[in-house]
Amino acid sequence: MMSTNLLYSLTGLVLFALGLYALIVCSHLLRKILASNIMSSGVFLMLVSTAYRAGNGKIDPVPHAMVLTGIVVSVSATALALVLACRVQETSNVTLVREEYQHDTSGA
Amino acid sequence: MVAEMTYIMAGFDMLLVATLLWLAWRLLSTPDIFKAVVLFICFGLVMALAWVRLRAPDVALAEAAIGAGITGPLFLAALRRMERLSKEERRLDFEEDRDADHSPGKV
Amino acid sequence: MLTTAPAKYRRKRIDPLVVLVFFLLAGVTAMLGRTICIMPQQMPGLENEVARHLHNSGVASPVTAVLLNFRGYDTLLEVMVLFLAVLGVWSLTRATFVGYMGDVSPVQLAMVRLLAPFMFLVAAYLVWQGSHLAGGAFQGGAVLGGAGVLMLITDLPWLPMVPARPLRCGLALGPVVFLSVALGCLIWSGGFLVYPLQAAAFLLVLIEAACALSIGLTLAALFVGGRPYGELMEEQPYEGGSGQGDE
Amino acid sequence: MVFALVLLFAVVAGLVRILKGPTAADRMLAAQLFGTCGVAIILLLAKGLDAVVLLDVALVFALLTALATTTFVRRTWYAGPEEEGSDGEF
Repeated sequence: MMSTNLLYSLTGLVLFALGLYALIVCSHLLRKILASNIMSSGVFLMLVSTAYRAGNGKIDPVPHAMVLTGIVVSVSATALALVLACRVQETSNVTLVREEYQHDTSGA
Repeated sequence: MVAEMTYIMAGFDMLLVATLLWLAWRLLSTPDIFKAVVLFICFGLVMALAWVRLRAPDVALAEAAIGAGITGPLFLAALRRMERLSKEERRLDFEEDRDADHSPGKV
Repeated sequence: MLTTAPAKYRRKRIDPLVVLVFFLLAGVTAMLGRTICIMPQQMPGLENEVARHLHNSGVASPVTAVLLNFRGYDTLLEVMVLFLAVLGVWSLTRATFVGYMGDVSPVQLAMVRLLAPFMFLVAAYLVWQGSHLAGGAFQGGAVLGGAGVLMLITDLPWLPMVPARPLRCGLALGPVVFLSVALGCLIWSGGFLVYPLQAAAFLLVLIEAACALSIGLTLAALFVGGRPYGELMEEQPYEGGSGQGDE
Repeated sequence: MVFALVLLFAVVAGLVRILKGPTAADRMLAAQLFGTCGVAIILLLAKGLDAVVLLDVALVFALLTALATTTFVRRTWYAGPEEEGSDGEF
Protein backbone atom coordinates (compact mmCIF):
# COMPACT_ATOMS: atom_id res chain seq x y z
CA MET A 1 0.00 0.00 0.00
CA MET A 2 1.22 3.40 -0.89
CA SER A 3 2.25 5.49 2.04
CA THR A 4 0.63 8.83 2.72
CA ASN A 5 3.85 10.74 2.19
CA LEU A 6 4.35 9.26 -1.23
CA LEU A 7 0.75 9.86 -2.25
CA TYR A 8 0.78 13.52 -1.33
CA SER A 9 4.28 14.06 -2.73
CA LEU A 10 3.25 12.68 -6.08
CA THR A 11 0.12 14.80 -6.01
CA GLY A 12 2.26 17.84 -5.38
CA LEU A 13 4.47 16.88 -8.28
CA VAL A 14 1.55 16.45 -10.66
CA LEU A 15 0.09 19.77 -9.53
CA PHE A 16 3.44 21.42 -10.16
CA ALA A 17 3.73 19.93 -13.63
CA LEU A 18 0.16 20.83 -14.50
CA GLY A 19 0.65 24.40 -13.35
CA LEU A 20 3.94 24.74 -15.20
CA TYR A 21 2.43 23.45 -18.40
CA ALA A 22 -0.52 25.79 -18.16
CA LEU A 23 1.80 28.66 -17.29
CA ILE A 24 3.71 28.14 -20.50
CA VAL A 25 0.83 27.28 -22.81
CA CYS A 26 -2.11 29.45 -21.75
CA SER A 27 -2.29 32.99 -22.98
CA HIS A 28 -4.70 34.70 -20.63
CA LEU A 29 -2.86 36.58 -17.89
CA LEU A 30 -5.27 35.65 -15.12
CA ARG A 31 -4.90 32.01 -16.08
CA LYS A 32 -1.14 32.32 -15.89
CA ILE A 33 -1.43 33.69 -12.38
CA LEU A 34 -3.77 30.86 -11.44
CA ALA A 35 -1.30 28.39 -12.90
CA SER A 36 1.59 29.78 -10.90
CA ASN A 37 -0.56 29.51 -7.79
CA ILE A 38 -1.23 25.87 -8.58
CA MET A 39 2.50 25.37 -8.98
CA SER A 40 3.21 26.88 -5.60
CA SER A 41 0.50 24.73 -4.03
CA GLY A 42 2.19 21.67 -5.47
CA VAL A 43 5.52 22.68 -3.98
CA PHE A 44 3.91 23.32 -0.60
CA LEU A 45 2.19 19.97 -0.69
CA MET A 46 5.46 18.24 -1.41
CA LEU A 47 7.23 20.06 1.42
CA VAL A 48 4.55 19.39 4.00
CA SER A 49 4.26 15.75 3.02
CA THR A 50 7.95 15.27 3.77
CA ALA A 51 7.24 16.55 7.28
CA TYR A 52 4.33 14.19 7.86
CA ARG A 53 4.98 11.18 10.00
CA ALA A 54 2.59 8.29 10.13
CA GLY A 55 1.55 7.33 13.60
CA ASN A 56 1.73 9.77 16.42
CA GLY A 57 5.32 10.89 16.12
CA LYS A 58 6.46 14.46 16.21
CA ILE A 59 5.85 16.54 13.11
CA ASP A 60 8.84 18.27 11.62
CA PRO A 61 8.17 21.99 12.18
CA VAL A 62 10.78 23.40 9.81
CA PRO A 63 8.92 22.66 6.53
CA HIS A 64 5.75 23.92 8.15
CA ALA A 65 7.38 27.24 8.92
CA MET A 66 8.75 27.45 5.39
CA VAL A 67 5.38 26.70 3.85
CA LEU A 68 3.71 29.20 6.14
CA THR A 69 5.94 32.02 4.96
CA GLY A 70 5.62 30.74 1.44
CA ILE A 71 1.84 30.98 1.49
CA VAL A 72 1.88 34.57 2.66
CA VAL A 73 4.55 35.53 0.14
CA SER A 74 2.67 33.82 -2.66
CA VAL A 75 -0.52 35.67 -1.87
CA SER A 76 1.29 38.99 -1.91
CA ALA A 77 3.00 38.07 -5.15
CA THR A 78 -0.38 37.09 -6.56
CA ALA A 79 -1.84 40.44 -5.62
CA LEU A 80 1.07 42.25 -7.23
CA ALA A 81 0.75 40.13 -10.35
CA LEU A 82 -2.98 40.78 -10.54
CA VAL A 83 -2.46 44.53 -10.38
CA LEU A 84 0.24 44.24 -13.02
CA ALA A 85 -2.08 42.19 -15.22
CA CYS A 86 -4.83 44.76 -14.85
CA ARG A 87 -2.41 47.50 -15.80
CA VAL A 88 -1.20 45.53 -18.79
CA GLN A 89 -4.70 44.99 -19.99
CA GLU A 90 -5.72 48.57 -19.45
CA THR A 91 -2.72 50.03 -21.18
CA SER A 92 -2.66 47.58 -24.06
CA ASN A 93 -6.36 47.98 -24.70
CA VAL A 94 -6.11 51.71 -24.55
CA THR A 95 -3.09 52.06 -26.76
CA LEU A 96 -4.02 49.42 -29.29
CA VAL A 97 -7.71 49.89 -29.71
CA ARG A 98 -9.11 53.01 -28.25
CA GLU A 99 -6.68 55.82 -28.34
CA GLU A 100 -9.36 58.39 -27.91
CA TYR A 101 -10.10 57.13 -24.42
CA GLN A 102 -6.55 57.38 -23.30
CA HIS A 103 -6.89 60.64 -21.50
CA ASP A 104 -9.64 59.59 -19.16
CA THR A 105 -8.64 56.05 -18.35
CA SER A 106 -4.97 56.56 -17.75
CA GLY A 107 -5.31 60.00 -16.37
CA ALA A 108 -4.65 59.01 -12.79
CA MET B 1 -11.06 -1.60 14.03
CA VAL B 2 -7.63 -0.13 13.45
CA ALA B 3 -7.41 -1.73 10.06
CA GLU B 4 -10.83 -0.36 9.19
CA MET B 5 -9.70 3.09 10.20
CA THR B 6 -6.66 2.74 8.01
CA TYR B 7 -8.76 1.79 5.02
CA ILE B 8 -11.18 4.64 5.59
CA MET B 9 -8.25 7.01 5.95
CA ALA B 10 -6.75 5.69 2.73
CA GLY B 11 -10.06 6.18 0.98
CA PHE B 12 -10.24 9.70 2.32
CA ASP B 13 -6.73 10.38 1.06
CA MET B 14 -7.52 9.02 -2.36
CA LEU B 15 -10.68 11.05 -2.68
CA LEU B 16 -8.96 14.20 -1.46
CA VAL B 17 -6.07 13.80 -3.85
CA ALA B 18 -8.36 12.99 -6.74
CA THR B 19 -10.46 16.05 -5.98
CA LEU B 20 -7.37 18.23 -5.85
CA LEU B 21 -6.05 16.99 -9.15
CA TRP B 22 -9.42 17.18 -10.84
CA LEU B 23 -9.97 20.71 -9.62
CA ALA B 24 -6.54 21.78 -10.81
CA TRP B 25 -7.01 20.20 -14.19
CA ARG B 26 -10.47 21.67 -14.66
CA LEU B 27 -9.51 25.14 -13.57
CA LEU B 28 -6.57 25.20 -15.92
CA SER B 29 -8.53 23.87 -18.85
CA THR B 30 -11.94 25.52 -18.76
CA PRO B 31 -12.43 28.21 -21.34
CA ASP B 32 -14.49 30.29 -18.93
CA ILE B 33 -12.22 32.37 -16.76
CA PHE B 34 -14.83 33.07 -14.10
CA LYS B 35 -15.38 29.35 -13.68
CA ALA B 36 -11.65 28.98 -13.31
CA VAL B 37 -11.63 31.54 -10.51
CA VAL B 38 -14.46 29.81 -8.65
CA LEU B 39 -12.71 26.49 -9.05
CA PHE B 40 -9.56 28.07 -7.70
CA ILE B 41 -11.41 29.20 -4.58
CA CYS B 42 -12.61 25.62 -4.13
CA PHE B 43 -9.07 24.42 -4.75
CA GLY B 44 -7.85 26.57 -1.88
CA LEU B 45 -10.50 25.13 0.41
CA VAL B 46 -9.59 21.57 -0.52
CA MET B 47 -5.93 22.41 0.01
CA ALA B 48 -6.82 23.50 3.54
CA LEU B 49 -8.44 20.11 4.05
CA ALA B 50 -5.24 18.48 2.83
CA TRP B 51 -3.19 20.47 5.36
CA VAL B 52 -5.55 19.37 8.09
CA ARG B 53 -5.13 15.80 6.96
CA LEU B 54 -1.33 16.13 6.95
CA ARG B 55 -1.51 17.43 10.52
CA ALA B 56 -0.15 20.86 9.78
CA PRO B 57 -2.53 23.05 11.77
CA ASP B 58 -0.47 26.21 11.34
CA VAL B 59 -0.41 25.87 7.60
CA ALA B 60 -4.08 24.92 7.61
CA LEU B 61 -4.95 28.07 9.52
CA ALA B 62 -3.00 30.25 7.14
CA GLU B 63 -4.40 28.52 4.09
CA ALA B 64 -7.95 28.65 5.42
CA ALA B 65 -7.66 32.36 6.08
CA ILE B 66 -5.79 33.25 2.92
CA GLY B 67 -7.18 30.74 0.48
CA ALA B 68 -10.74 31.29 1.56
CA GLY B 69 -10.74 34.89 2.64
CA ILE B 70 -8.13 36.77 0.65
CA THR B 71 -7.35 35.06 -2.61
CA GLY B 72 -10.93 34.60 -3.73
CA PRO B 73 -11.88 38.26 -3.31
CA LEU B 74 -8.56 39.26 -4.88
CA PHE B 75 -9.21 37.28 -8.02
CA LEU B 76 -12.85 38.29 -8.20
CA ALA B 77 -11.97 41.95 -7.84
CA ALA B 78 -9.21 41.68 -10.41
CA LEU B 79 -11.55 39.88 -12.78
CA ARG B 80 -14.05 42.64 -12.38
CA ARG B 81 -11.38 45.24 -12.88
CA MET B 82 -10.36 43.57 -16.11
CA GLU B 83 -13.97 43.23 -17.18
CA ARG B 84 -14.54 46.91 -16.94
CA LEU B 85 -12.47 47.22 -20.08
CA SER B 86 -13.63 44.15 -21.92
CA LYS B 87 -17.06 43.32 -20.74
CA GLU B 88 -17.43 39.94 -22.29
CA GLU B 89 -14.70 38.04 -20.57
CA ARG B 90 -16.98 36.03 -18.34
CA ARG B 91 -19.54 34.81 -20.80
CA LEU B 92 -20.15 31.14 -21.06
CA ASP B 93 -18.23 29.33 -23.73
CA PHE B 94 -16.23 32.35 -24.55
CA GLU B 95 -12.85 31.99 -26.13
CA GLU B 96 -10.41 33.19 -23.59
CA ASP B 97 -7.69 34.48 -25.80
CA ARG B 98 -9.69 36.28 -28.36
CA ASP B 99 -7.85 39.05 -30.07
CA ALA B 100 -8.40 42.40 -28.51
CA ASP B 101 -9.33 44.04 -31.78
CA HIS B 102 -13.07 43.51 -31.70
CA SER B 103 -13.82 44.14 -28.11
CA PRO B 104 -16.84 46.31 -27.47
CA GLY B 105 -16.27 49.96 -27.75
CA LYS B 106 -17.37 50.94 -24.31
CA VAL B 107 -15.14 51.66 -21.42
CA MET C 1 -3.65 13.17 -16.65
CA LEU C 2 -1.28 15.33 -18.58
CA THR C 3 -2.26 13.98 -21.93
CA THR C 4 -5.84 15.12 -21.59
CA ALA C 5 -5.18 18.52 -20.08
CA PRO C 6 -3.86 20.32 -23.14
CA ALA C 7 -6.58 18.99 -25.44
CA LYS C 8 -8.66 22.13 -25.20
CA TYR C 9 -5.76 24.37 -25.99
CA ARG C 10 -4.81 22.76 -29.21
CA ARG C 11 -7.59 24.32 -31.14
CA LYS C 12 -6.97 24.40 -34.83
CA ARG C 13 -3.66 22.70 -35.30
CA ILE C 14 -1.14 21.21 -32.99
CA ASP C 15 1.66 23.64 -32.46
CA PRO C 16 4.96 21.78 -32.58
CA LEU C 17 6.33 24.10 -29.92
CA VAL C 18 3.51 23.10 -27.59
CA VAL C 19 4.28 19.46 -28.23
CA LEU C 20 7.93 20.11 -27.49
CA VAL C 21 7.04 21.86 -24.25
CA PHE C 22 4.72 19.03 -23.35
CA PHE C 23 7.32 16.35 -23.87
CA LEU C 24 10.02 18.30 -22.07
CA LEU C 25 7.72 18.80 -19.11
CA ALA C 26 6.65 15.17 -19.17
CA GLY C 27 10.29 14.14 -19.07
CA VAL C 28 11.09 16.47 -16.20
CA THR C 29 8.01 15.28 -14.35
CA ALA C 30 8.93 11.65 -14.85
CA MET C 31 12.43 12.25 -13.55
CA LEU C 32 11.18 14.17 -10.55
CA GLY C 33 8.63 11.44 -9.85
CA ARG C 34 11.34 8.82 -10.00
CA THR C 35 13.38 10.87 -7.55
CA ILE C 36 10.43 11.09 -5.21
CA CYS C 37 9.80 7.37 -5.45
CA ILE C 38 13.36 6.36 -4.67
CA MET C 39 13.69 8.96 -1.95
CA PRO C 40 13.52 7.34 1.48
CA GLN C 41 10.16 7.86 3.07
CA GLN C 42 10.13 8.98 6.67
CA MET C 43 13.31 10.93 6.32
CA PRO C 44 14.86 12.04 9.57
CA GLY C 45 13.85 15.65 9.92
CA LEU C 46 14.85 18.40 12.25
CA GLU C 47 12.09 17.79 14.77
CA ASN C 48 14.43 16.42 17.40
CA GLU C 49 16.79 19.34 17.05
CA VAL C 50 13.91 21.76 17.37
CA ALA C 51 12.52 19.91 20.37
CA ARG C 52 15.90 19.99 22.05
CA HIS C 53 16.29 23.74 21.71
CA LEU C 54 12.66 24.63 22.23
CA HIS C 55 13.05 25.63 25.85
CA ASN C 56 15.58 28.28 24.83
CA SER C 57 13.30 29.93 22.36
CA GLY C 58 10.80 31.55 24.69
CA VAL C 59 7.71 30.01 23.11
CA ALA C 60 6.20 26.57 23.38
CA SER C 61 4.98 26.14 19.82
CA PRO C 62 7.69 24.60 17.63
CA VAL C 63 6.51 26.28 14.43
CA THR C 64 6.53 29.72 16.02
CA ALA C 65 9.93 29.01 17.51
CA VAL C 66 11.30 28.09 14.10
CA LEU C 67 9.66 31.07 12.46
CA LEU C 68 10.67 33.81 14.83
CA ASN C 69 13.67 32.50 16.68
CA PHE C 70 15.63 29.80 14.89
CA ARG C 71 15.02 31.14 11.43
CA GLY C 72 14.09 34.67 12.37
CA TYR C 73 16.21 36.11 9.59
CA ASP C 74 13.97 34.49 6.97
CA THR C 75 10.85 35.81 8.57
CA LEU C 76 12.30 39.30 8.82
CA LEU C 77 13.05 39.31 5.13
CA GLU C 78 9.65 37.85 4.42
CA VAL C 79 7.90 40.68 6.22
CA MET C 80 10.02 43.00 4.10
CA VAL C 81 8.81 41.18 1.00
CA LEU C 82 5.22 41.85 1.98
CA PHE C 83 6.06 45.49 2.49
CA LEU C 84 7.72 45.60 -0.91
CA ALA C 85 4.65 44.04 -2.50
CA VAL C 86 2.52 46.88 -1.19
CA LEU C 87 5.06 49.39 -2.42
CA GLY C 88 5.01 47.74 -5.82
CA VAL C 89 1.23 47.81 -6.00
CA TRP C 90 1.15 51.40 -4.90
CA SER C 91 3.68 52.45 -7.47
CA LEU C 92 1.58 50.91 -10.23
CA THR C 93 -1.86 52.36 -9.80
CA ARG C 94 -4.00 54.55 -7.71
CA ALA C 95 -6.87 53.04 -5.78
CA THR C 96 -9.89 52.67 -7.98
CA PHE C 97 -12.45 52.90 -5.30
CA VAL C 98 -15.60 51.60 -6.93
CA GLY C 99 -17.65 52.65 -4.00
CA TYR C 100 -21.41 52.87 -4.12
CA MET C 101 -22.01 55.06 -1.16
CA GLY C 102 -25.27 54.76 0.66
CA ASP C 103 -26.12 51.69 -1.32
CA VAL C 104 -25.35 49.09 1.31
CA SER C 105 -28.07 46.59 1.94
CA PRO C 106 -29.06 45.97 5.57
CA VAL C 107 -28.10 42.33 5.31
CA GLN C 108 -24.61 43.31 4.35
CA LEU C 109 -24.40 45.81 7.18
CA ALA C 110 -25.62 43.25 9.68
CA MET C 111 -23.03 40.82 8.39
CA VAL C 112 -20.25 43.33 8.87
CA ARG C 113 -21.48 44.20 12.32
CA LEU C 114 -21.60 40.58 13.30
CA LEU C 115 -18.52 39.26 11.62
CA ALA C 116 -15.94 42.04 11.72
CA PRO C 117 -15.62 42.28 15.53
CA PHE C 118 -15.55 38.53 15.71
CA MET C 119 -12.77 38.46 13.14
CA PHE C 120 -10.73 40.94 15.15
CA LEU C 121 -11.29 38.80 18.22
CA VAL C 122 -10.23 35.64 16.41
CA ALA C 123 -7.17 37.40 15.02
CA ALA C 124 -6.09 38.51 18.48
CA TYR C 125 -6.79 35.04 19.78
CA LEU C 126 -4.65 33.47 17.08
CA VAL C 127 -1.75 35.83 17.74
CA TRP C 128 -1.94 35.12 21.44
CA GLN C 129 -2.25 31.42 20.85
CA GLY C 130 0.77 31.39 18.57
CA SER C 131 3.12 31.18 21.53
CA HIS C 132 1.97 27.77 22.64
CA LEU C 133 -0.29 26.17 20.03
CA ALA C 134 -0.94 26.63 16.34
CA GLY C 135 -1.36 30.22 15.32
CA GLY C 136 0.79 33.26 15.10
CA ALA C 137 1.46 36.43 13.21
CA PHE C 138 0.67 35.15 9.76
CA GLN C 139 -2.58 33.48 10.67
CA GLY C 140 -3.73 36.38 12.79
CA GLY C 141 -2.70 38.80 10.10
CA ALA C 142 -4.57 36.83 7.49
CA VAL C 143 -7.76 36.89 9.54
CA LEU C 144 -7.25 40.60 10.12
CA GLY C 145 -6.82 41.05 6.39
CA GLY C 146 -10.03 39.12 5.90
CA ALA C 147 -11.80 41.56 8.18
CA GLY C 148 -10.34 44.40 6.16
CA VAL C 149 -11.53 42.83 2.93
CA LEU C 150 -14.99 42.37 4.41
CA MET C 151 -15.19 46.03 5.32
CA LEU C 152 -13.80 47.05 1.96
CA ILE C 153 -16.29 45.09 -0.06
CA THR C 154 -19.09 46.49 2.02
CA ASP C 155 -18.00 49.97 0.88
CA LEU C 156 -18.43 51.47 4.29
CA PRO C 157 -18.71 55.20 3.78
CA TRP C 158 -15.87 56.11 6.10
CA LEU C 159 -13.36 53.86 4.37
CA PRO C 160 -12.25 56.28 1.64
CA MET C 161 -11.65 58.87 4.29
CA VAL C 162 -9.08 56.81 6.11
CA PRO C 163 -6.10 59.12 6.32
CA ALA C 164 -3.07 57.85 4.49
CA ARG C 165 -0.51 58.63 7.13
CA PRO C 166 -1.69 56.24 9.87
CA LEU C 167 -2.20 53.63 7.20
CA ARG C 168 1.40 53.94 6.10
CA CYS C 169 2.58 53.89 9.69
CA GLY C 170 0.57 50.74 10.33
CA LEU C 171 2.01 49.10 7.25
CA ALA C 172 5.53 49.91 8.34
CA LEU C 173 4.96 48.93 11.96
CA GLY C 174 5.74 45.24 11.61
CA PRO C 175 9.02 45.57 9.71
CA VAL C 176 10.13 48.47 11.89
CA VAL C 177 9.43 46.65 15.15
CA PHE C 178 11.04 43.47 13.90
CA LEU C 179 14.11 45.28 12.63
CA SER C 180 14.50 47.39 15.75
CA VAL C 181 14.22 44.33 17.95
CA ALA C 182 16.85 42.65 15.81
CA LEU C 183 19.16 45.63 16.07
CA GLY C 184 18.51 45.89 19.79
CA CYS C 185 19.50 42.25 20.11
CA LEU C 186 22.65 43.07 18.14
CA ILE C 187 23.56 45.72 20.70
CA TRP C 188 22.33 43.85 23.76
CA SER C 189 23.48 40.32 23.26
CA GLY C 190 25.98 40.71 20.48
CA GLY C 191 24.19 38.87 17.70
CA PHE C 192 21.65 39.77 15.08
CA LEU C 193 18.29 38.34 16.23
CA VAL C 194 19.87 36.59 19.20
CA TYR C 195 17.25 37.27 21.81
CA PRO C 196 18.26 37.56 25.44
CA LEU C 197 16.86 34.54 27.20
CA GLN C 198 14.74 36.31 29.78
CA ALA C 199 13.02 38.69 27.42
CA ALA C 200 12.58 36.28 24.52
CA ALA C 201 8.94 35.46 25.21
CA PHE C 202 7.94 39.10 25.51
CA LEU C 203 9.91 40.12 22.43
CA LEU C 204 8.45 37.35 20.33
CA VAL C 205 4.89 38.24 21.30
CA LEU C 206 5.64 41.90 20.58
CA ILE C 207 7.01 41.08 17.16
CA GLU C 208 4.08 38.82 16.46
CA ALA C 209 1.49 41.43 17.36
CA ALA C 210 3.16 44.14 15.30
CA CYS C 211 3.63 41.83 12.34
CA ALA C 212 0.03 40.63 12.51
CA LEU C 213 -1.24 44.20 12.39
CA SER C 214 1.06 44.97 9.49
CA ILE C 215 0.17 41.84 7.58
CA GLY C 216 -3.53 42.50 8.02
CA LEU C 217 -3.16 46.04 6.73
CA THR C 218 -0.94 44.79 3.92
CA LEU C 219 -3.47 42.27 2.74
CA ALA C 220 -6.28 44.81 2.87
CA ALA C 221 -4.15 47.31 0.96
CA LEU C 222 -3.28 44.66 -1.59
CA PHE C 223 -6.96 43.99 -2.03
CA VAL C 224 -7.60 47.63 -2.81
CA GLY C 225 -4.83 47.45 -5.34
CA GLY C 226 -3.58 50.99 -5.62
CA ARG C 227 -2.09 53.67 -3.53
CA PRO C 228 -4.41 55.86 -1.55
CA TYR C 229 -5.05 59.45 -2.28
CA GLY C 230 -3.73 61.90 0.23
CA GLU C 231 -0.09 61.62 -0.69
CA LEU C 232 2.76 62.62 1.47
CA MET C 233 4.01 65.16 -1.00
CA GLU C 234 1.07 66.29 -3.09
CA GLU C 235 -1.84 67.15 -0.90
CA GLN C 236 -5.00 66.16 -2.68
CA PRO C 237 -8.54 65.97 -1.51
CA TYR C 238 -9.41 62.35 -1.01
CA GLU C 239 -11.74 60.87 -3.56
CA GLY C 240 -10.69 57.31 -2.98
CA GLY C 241 -8.80 55.60 -0.30
CA SER C 242 -7.58 52.34 0.94
CA GLY C 243 -7.06 50.19 3.88
CA GLN C 244 -9.18 49.36 6.80
CA GLY C 245 -7.50 51.96 8.88
CA ASP C 246 -7.05 52.07 12.54
CA GLU C 247 -8.27 49.28 14.66
CA MET D 1 -14.11 9.34 9.77
CA VAL D 2 -16.82 7.63 7.77
CA PHE D 3 -18.86 10.78 8.01
CA ALA D 4 -15.89 12.80 6.80
CA LEU D 5 -15.67 10.56 3.78
CA VAL D 6 -19.37 10.93 3.11
CA LEU D 7 -19.12 14.69 3.39
CA LEU D 8 -16.23 14.73 1.00
CA PHE D 9 -18.48 12.92 -1.44
CA ALA D 10 -21.04 15.66 -0.90
CA VAL D 11 -18.40 18.21 -1.75
CA VAL D 12 -17.54 16.37 -4.93
CA ALA D 13 -21.23 16.33 -5.79
CA GLY D 14 -21.22 20.08 -5.34
CA LEU D 15 -18.34 20.23 -7.79
CA VAL D 16 -20.64 19.02 -10.53
CA ARG D 17 -22.77 22.08 -9.93
CA ILE D 18 -19.75 24.29 -10.36
CA LEU D 19 -18.85 22.66 -13.62
CA LYS D 20 -22.37 22.59 -14.99
CA GLY D 21 -23.97 25.53 -13.23
CA PRO D 22 -25.93 27.54 -15.73
CA THR D 23 -25.37 30.85 -14.02
CA ALA D 24 -22.47 32.29 -12.15
CA ALA D 25 -24.48 32.39 -8.94
CA ASP D 26 -24.89 28.63 -9.00
CA ARG D 27 -21.14 28.23 -9.18
CA MET D 28 -20.51 30.63 -6.37
CA LEU D 29 -23.05 28.91 -4.16
CA ALA D 30 -21.43 25.59 -4.84
CA ALA D 31 -18.16 27.12 -3.71
CA GLN D 32 -19.94 28.21 -0.56
CA LEU D 33 -21.11 24.63 -0.14
CA PHE D 34 -17.46 23.63 -0.32
CA GLY D 35 -16.72 25.93 2.57
CA THR D 36 -19.61 24.77 4.69
CA CYS D 37 -18.85 21.11 4.16
CA GLY D 38 -15.21 21.88 4.77
CA VAL D 39 -16.03 23.11 8.26
CA ALA D 40 -17.83 19.88 9.01
CA ILE D 41 -15.05 17.77 7.54
CA ILE D 42 -12.43 19.60 9.59
CA LEU D 43 -14.46 19.12 12.76
CA LEU D 44 -14.77 15.41 12.07
CA LEU D 45 -11.09 15.16 11.23
CA ALA D 46 -10.24 16.93 14.47
CA LYS D 47 -12.18 14.22 16.22
CA GLY D 48 -10.60 11.47 14.17
CA LEU D 49 -7.02 12.72 14.46
CA ASP D 50 -7.36 13.71 18.11
CA ALA D 51 -6.11 17.21 17.49
CA VAL D 52 -7.91 19.97 19.31
CA VAL D 53 -5.98 22.64 17.42
CA LEU D 54 -7.94 21.82 14.32
CA LEU D 55 -11.04 23.32 15.88
CA ASP D 56 -9.45 26.72 15.37
CA VAL D 57 -9.00 25.91 11.71
CA ALA D 58 -12.70 25.17 11.50
CA LEU D 59 -13.43 28.49 13.20
CA VAL D 60 -11.31 30.47 10.75
CA PHE D 61 -12.78 28.52 7.88
CA ALA D 62 -16.32 29.28 8.99
CA LEU D 63 -15.50 32.95 9.41
CA LEU D 64 -13.80 33.52 6.12
CA THR D 65 -15.49 31.35 3.54
CA ALA D 66 -18.36 33.78 3.42
CA LEU D 67 -16.00 36.45 2.13
CA ALA D 68 -15.69 35.10 -1.37
CA THR D 69 -19.44 34.89 -1.79
CA THR D 70 -19.86 38.38 -0.39
CA THR D 71 -17.29 39.73 -2.79
CA PHE D 72 -19.06 38.01 -5.60
CA VAL D 73 -22.40 39.53 -4.65
CA ARG D 74 -20.95 42.97 -4.14
CA ARG D 75 -18.60 43.12 -7.06
CA THR D 76 -19.24 40.63 -9.80
CA TRP D 77 -22.86 39.74 -9.88
CA TYR D 78 -24.37 40.75 -13.16
CA ALA D 79 -28.11 40.91 -13.45
CA GLY D 80 -28.03 39.13 -16.75
CA PRO D 81 -25.86 38.59 -19.74
CA GLU D 82 -27.69 41.25 -21.70
CA GLU D 83 -26.86 44.13 -19.44
CA GLU D 84 -23.72 45.11 -21.11
CA GLY D 85 -22.85 48.36 -19.46
CA SER D 86 -24.38 47.94 -16.06
CA ASP D 87 -22.14 47.77 -13.09
CA GLY D 88 -24.05 44.86 -11.76
CA GLU D 89 -24.99 46.32 -8.46
CA PHE D 90 -28.24 46.06 -6.72
